[in-house]
Amino acid sequence: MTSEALKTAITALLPEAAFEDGREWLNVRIEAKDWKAFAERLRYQPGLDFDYLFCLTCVDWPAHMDMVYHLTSTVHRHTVVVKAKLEREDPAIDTVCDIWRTAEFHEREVYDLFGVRFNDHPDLRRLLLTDDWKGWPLRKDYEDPVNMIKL
Amino acid sequence: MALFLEFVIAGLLCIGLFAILGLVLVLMERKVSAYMQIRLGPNRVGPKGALQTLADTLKLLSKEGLTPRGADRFLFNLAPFVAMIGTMLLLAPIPFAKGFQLWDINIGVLYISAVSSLAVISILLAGWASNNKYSLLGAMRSGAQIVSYELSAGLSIIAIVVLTGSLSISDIIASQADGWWIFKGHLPVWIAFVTFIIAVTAETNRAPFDLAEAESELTAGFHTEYSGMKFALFFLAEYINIFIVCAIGAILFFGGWMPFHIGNWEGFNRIMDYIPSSVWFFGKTFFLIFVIMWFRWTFPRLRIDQLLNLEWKYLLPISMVNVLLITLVAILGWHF
Amino acid sequence: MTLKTYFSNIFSTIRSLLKGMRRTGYYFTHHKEIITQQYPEYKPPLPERFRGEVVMPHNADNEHKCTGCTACELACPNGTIKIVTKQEINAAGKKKKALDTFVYHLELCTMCNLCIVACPTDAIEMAQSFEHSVFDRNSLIKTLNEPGSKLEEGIE
Amino acid sequence: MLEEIGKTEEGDLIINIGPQHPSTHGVLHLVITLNGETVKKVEPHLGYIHRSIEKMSESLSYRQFIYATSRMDYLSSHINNHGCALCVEQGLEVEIPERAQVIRVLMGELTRIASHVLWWGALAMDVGAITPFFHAFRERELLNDLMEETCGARLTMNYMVPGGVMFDLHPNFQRRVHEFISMFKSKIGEYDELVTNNAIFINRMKGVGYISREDAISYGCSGPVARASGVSCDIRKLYPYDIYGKVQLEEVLDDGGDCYARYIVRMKEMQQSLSVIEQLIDNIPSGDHMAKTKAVLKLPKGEYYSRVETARGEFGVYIVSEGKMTPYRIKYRSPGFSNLSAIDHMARGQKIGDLVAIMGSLDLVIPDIDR
Repeated sequence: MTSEALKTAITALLPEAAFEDGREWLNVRIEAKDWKAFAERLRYQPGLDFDYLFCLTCVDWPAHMDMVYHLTSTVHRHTVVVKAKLEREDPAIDTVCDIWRTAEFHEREVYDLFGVRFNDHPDLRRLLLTDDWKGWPLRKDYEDPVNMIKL
Repeated sequence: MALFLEFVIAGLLCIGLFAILGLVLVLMERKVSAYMQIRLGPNRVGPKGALQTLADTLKLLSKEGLTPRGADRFLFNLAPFVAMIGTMLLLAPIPFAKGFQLWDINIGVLYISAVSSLAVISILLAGWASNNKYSLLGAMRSGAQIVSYELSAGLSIIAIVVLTGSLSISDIIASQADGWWIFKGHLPVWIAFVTFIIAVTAETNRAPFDLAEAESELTAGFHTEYSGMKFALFFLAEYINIFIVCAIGAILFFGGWMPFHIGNWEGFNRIMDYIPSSVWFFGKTFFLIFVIMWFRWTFPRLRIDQLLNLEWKYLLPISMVNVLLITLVAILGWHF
Repeated sequence: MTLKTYFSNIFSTIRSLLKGMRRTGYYFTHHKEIITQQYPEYKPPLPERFRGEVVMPHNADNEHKCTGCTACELACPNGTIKIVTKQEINAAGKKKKALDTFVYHLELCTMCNLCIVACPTDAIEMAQSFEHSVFDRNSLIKTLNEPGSKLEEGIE
Repeated sequence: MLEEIGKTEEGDLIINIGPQHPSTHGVLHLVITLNGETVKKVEPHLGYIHRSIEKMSESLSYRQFIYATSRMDYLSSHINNHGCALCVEQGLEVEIPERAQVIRVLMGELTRIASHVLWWGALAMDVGAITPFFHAFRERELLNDLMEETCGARLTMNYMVPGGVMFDLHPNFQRRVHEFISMFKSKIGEYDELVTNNAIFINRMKGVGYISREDAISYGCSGPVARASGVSCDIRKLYPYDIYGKVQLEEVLDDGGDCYARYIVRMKEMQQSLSVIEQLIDNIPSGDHMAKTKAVLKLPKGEYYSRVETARGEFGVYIVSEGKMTPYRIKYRSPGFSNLSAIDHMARGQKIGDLVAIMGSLDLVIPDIDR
């Protein structure tokens, strides 16, 4: 599917979805509360079949946080980037690890480094850092005088 | 008094032989593996690295022997000695040269198969007493493995016993004066020999059957927690065990110290006789040891279920049929 | 499993195993295939591009080419290089910035070559030495310009 | 079915495989639940060498951050650097000279062979054959030597920079690659004799660690792991970068889904890489090895994503730029991370020995997973 066709298909799915100009791929901005239902449609709706979640990450902006999901379809070879805006105070979004199994680890990593809570995640613990680590290192305001060396 | 002195001397010689054999075999293993792996192997200590294992022994002697907390102290410390004593007992009926045998017992073969099964007790003790899960798993694997492989090892020994008609080791060697069993016995003896080699490789926990240690799965298996001299005893016992099973293989199939004779070639036979019988014995034994080392440095390890499959589905049925064949050969006198 | 497949299994297994043994046996008997290099006695020649440490070449008159422009300091991702400059009065009587000390932290260096690429006057280069281990961490902090050295003529 | 196996009960043996264990190739920590010899559950614990390269990169310039990616997947450091360079070039919109493109692809394929050769030896060692490991190093050393001659380093290259490559090829390069090709072709038969055709090895690999096509996609597997389950995912083929679009390259697919399929896919991939090298080595165009770039690189405000095929799978670089000298956020999508997440699925119901074989067949490089 081309970007234009994807745009119409996604608008039909979720009229509130806003589109940003992506360089290579179609960027869709949605509300965090719509994510779970939207993801299910993206995955299972014939013609869309976004079955491959190849990148899941978060970006910390001064005023908010963005969850970024890179999805592609191994059937139709089209790609879409979905972004959801979160509050910086207590960010939370629904998990998608029952739709794409790879999300389980990626979401744990995002929780570990950004502190985003994933609702209904089966095993939301720190993944890379130790269990008693304080703070969320990849946030911009994170300070760690012991482990960060200022050059 | 004289008898007591004799005991002491024989005992000291045995221990001396143990130490020397251990050093030589470990060096041999390291050199063989190095050449197969296109490396040089130990080459710094002594001429061409000959003293490397001596240096390693000194290191092991000077290391602290740790006993992990929570281990059964008595059994933990007992296990390496059980391993050592088991192997030492096996040395008694082995003839190193013509007329050079500590104890010519008339049930020598039976004695060997009985005592060699003691080895598994030390492994089980070590695995259980270490209070370590890797050790326990290794010990359990080893138990299953040794108990199964003893069957086909025993059956292939029986093949030769049937041909000879005697359990005494000196009789078995004497029966090969006109030719070794491997040449006289046709195909059935060949089959018995192959099963024997496979079974004893498994019984001594050597690769590709080293599941009790399996360093890529269980780090070091039953001796994970051992260090220093206690570890060295296990290590030594393993190598002496290899030497003993290979010696038995040489006795049963290659005529022990018996020189190589061809029918009625008088001149040739006399030249062969001129080579000392101990050279014959050690030559054959070390050849078999080399073969077992060759296995280790070539093959990947089997999985535990494949290991048991190999024994119960292949080796055991084949060797049972083979014993039948051998009996037929012996009764009809088809061997030379 | 028929009897035929049972036996053909055994034979094909043994054949494949013997093939492997032939290969290791070949290497056991052919010692000239050994590839071990005995390190302290034999040191293989290193290619001229090998990146071992940063050095500053000096010519016979104890002159280097570093102008103290700090391009390398900025290019370094790890803060390996610290350049201290001084004010100097040149022949024409003009005040000019010049290199005082070029401090190089070998313990922080990752040999990424970015400083060499950044240098506009080719004052520093990579050396082929690689045996850097020392007992005292402080001896890894090096001053690259020799004492009493000065800038080569004609380098701006 | 797998859910059922995963149910734990009292009396299960819980064992730590790692962080220091001979077969985890680094500091991976797996907590496994056993019922006798059978694995019920595998739970990876990561982060023993987490260095937060992503956070570090946020304070480094666009030229500087690339060096750190060599230290992630150190066995395909060229390809990691390549991915980062491509991502920066996307933003700079520079045209890369063809010579540089060819050099990059050549280096990438040589790296892939070097990585797969090491994996071959390590896998054989995991299943208990130690000798192949040393034989593998014989070939890998040749590759390291010829890379050292051109790039100046053996492992952490930092050779690919935004705009091209750091140096031109060494004059000896072509000759030595030819030597390597003829040497490697004469030795690859030994690989089959020692390992591929070995009956014990085949038994250890066949039917072990099965993952279906659907699961491989769902777990985000990529590279040889996914291709062994029949997922077509070779970035070089699907989204060609540099001159991959112009070379003859076959995507190796297998539908076995088990360890043996993964083994065969990697063995065939080495042949494919060899053929790409043979196509290019005599046709390196002359010209510049680097495009002219500004002294200080600044990416226009926006987001950039580039992906390359490393020896382990799809490596993605996601850069968010605010138009400053340093990236605002960098995310590395490492192939090992997603491949590892499938290990629980693959190992359930298998034996401990199989778990080791599965780890070997996934070709895990721990710094790549922890970053």
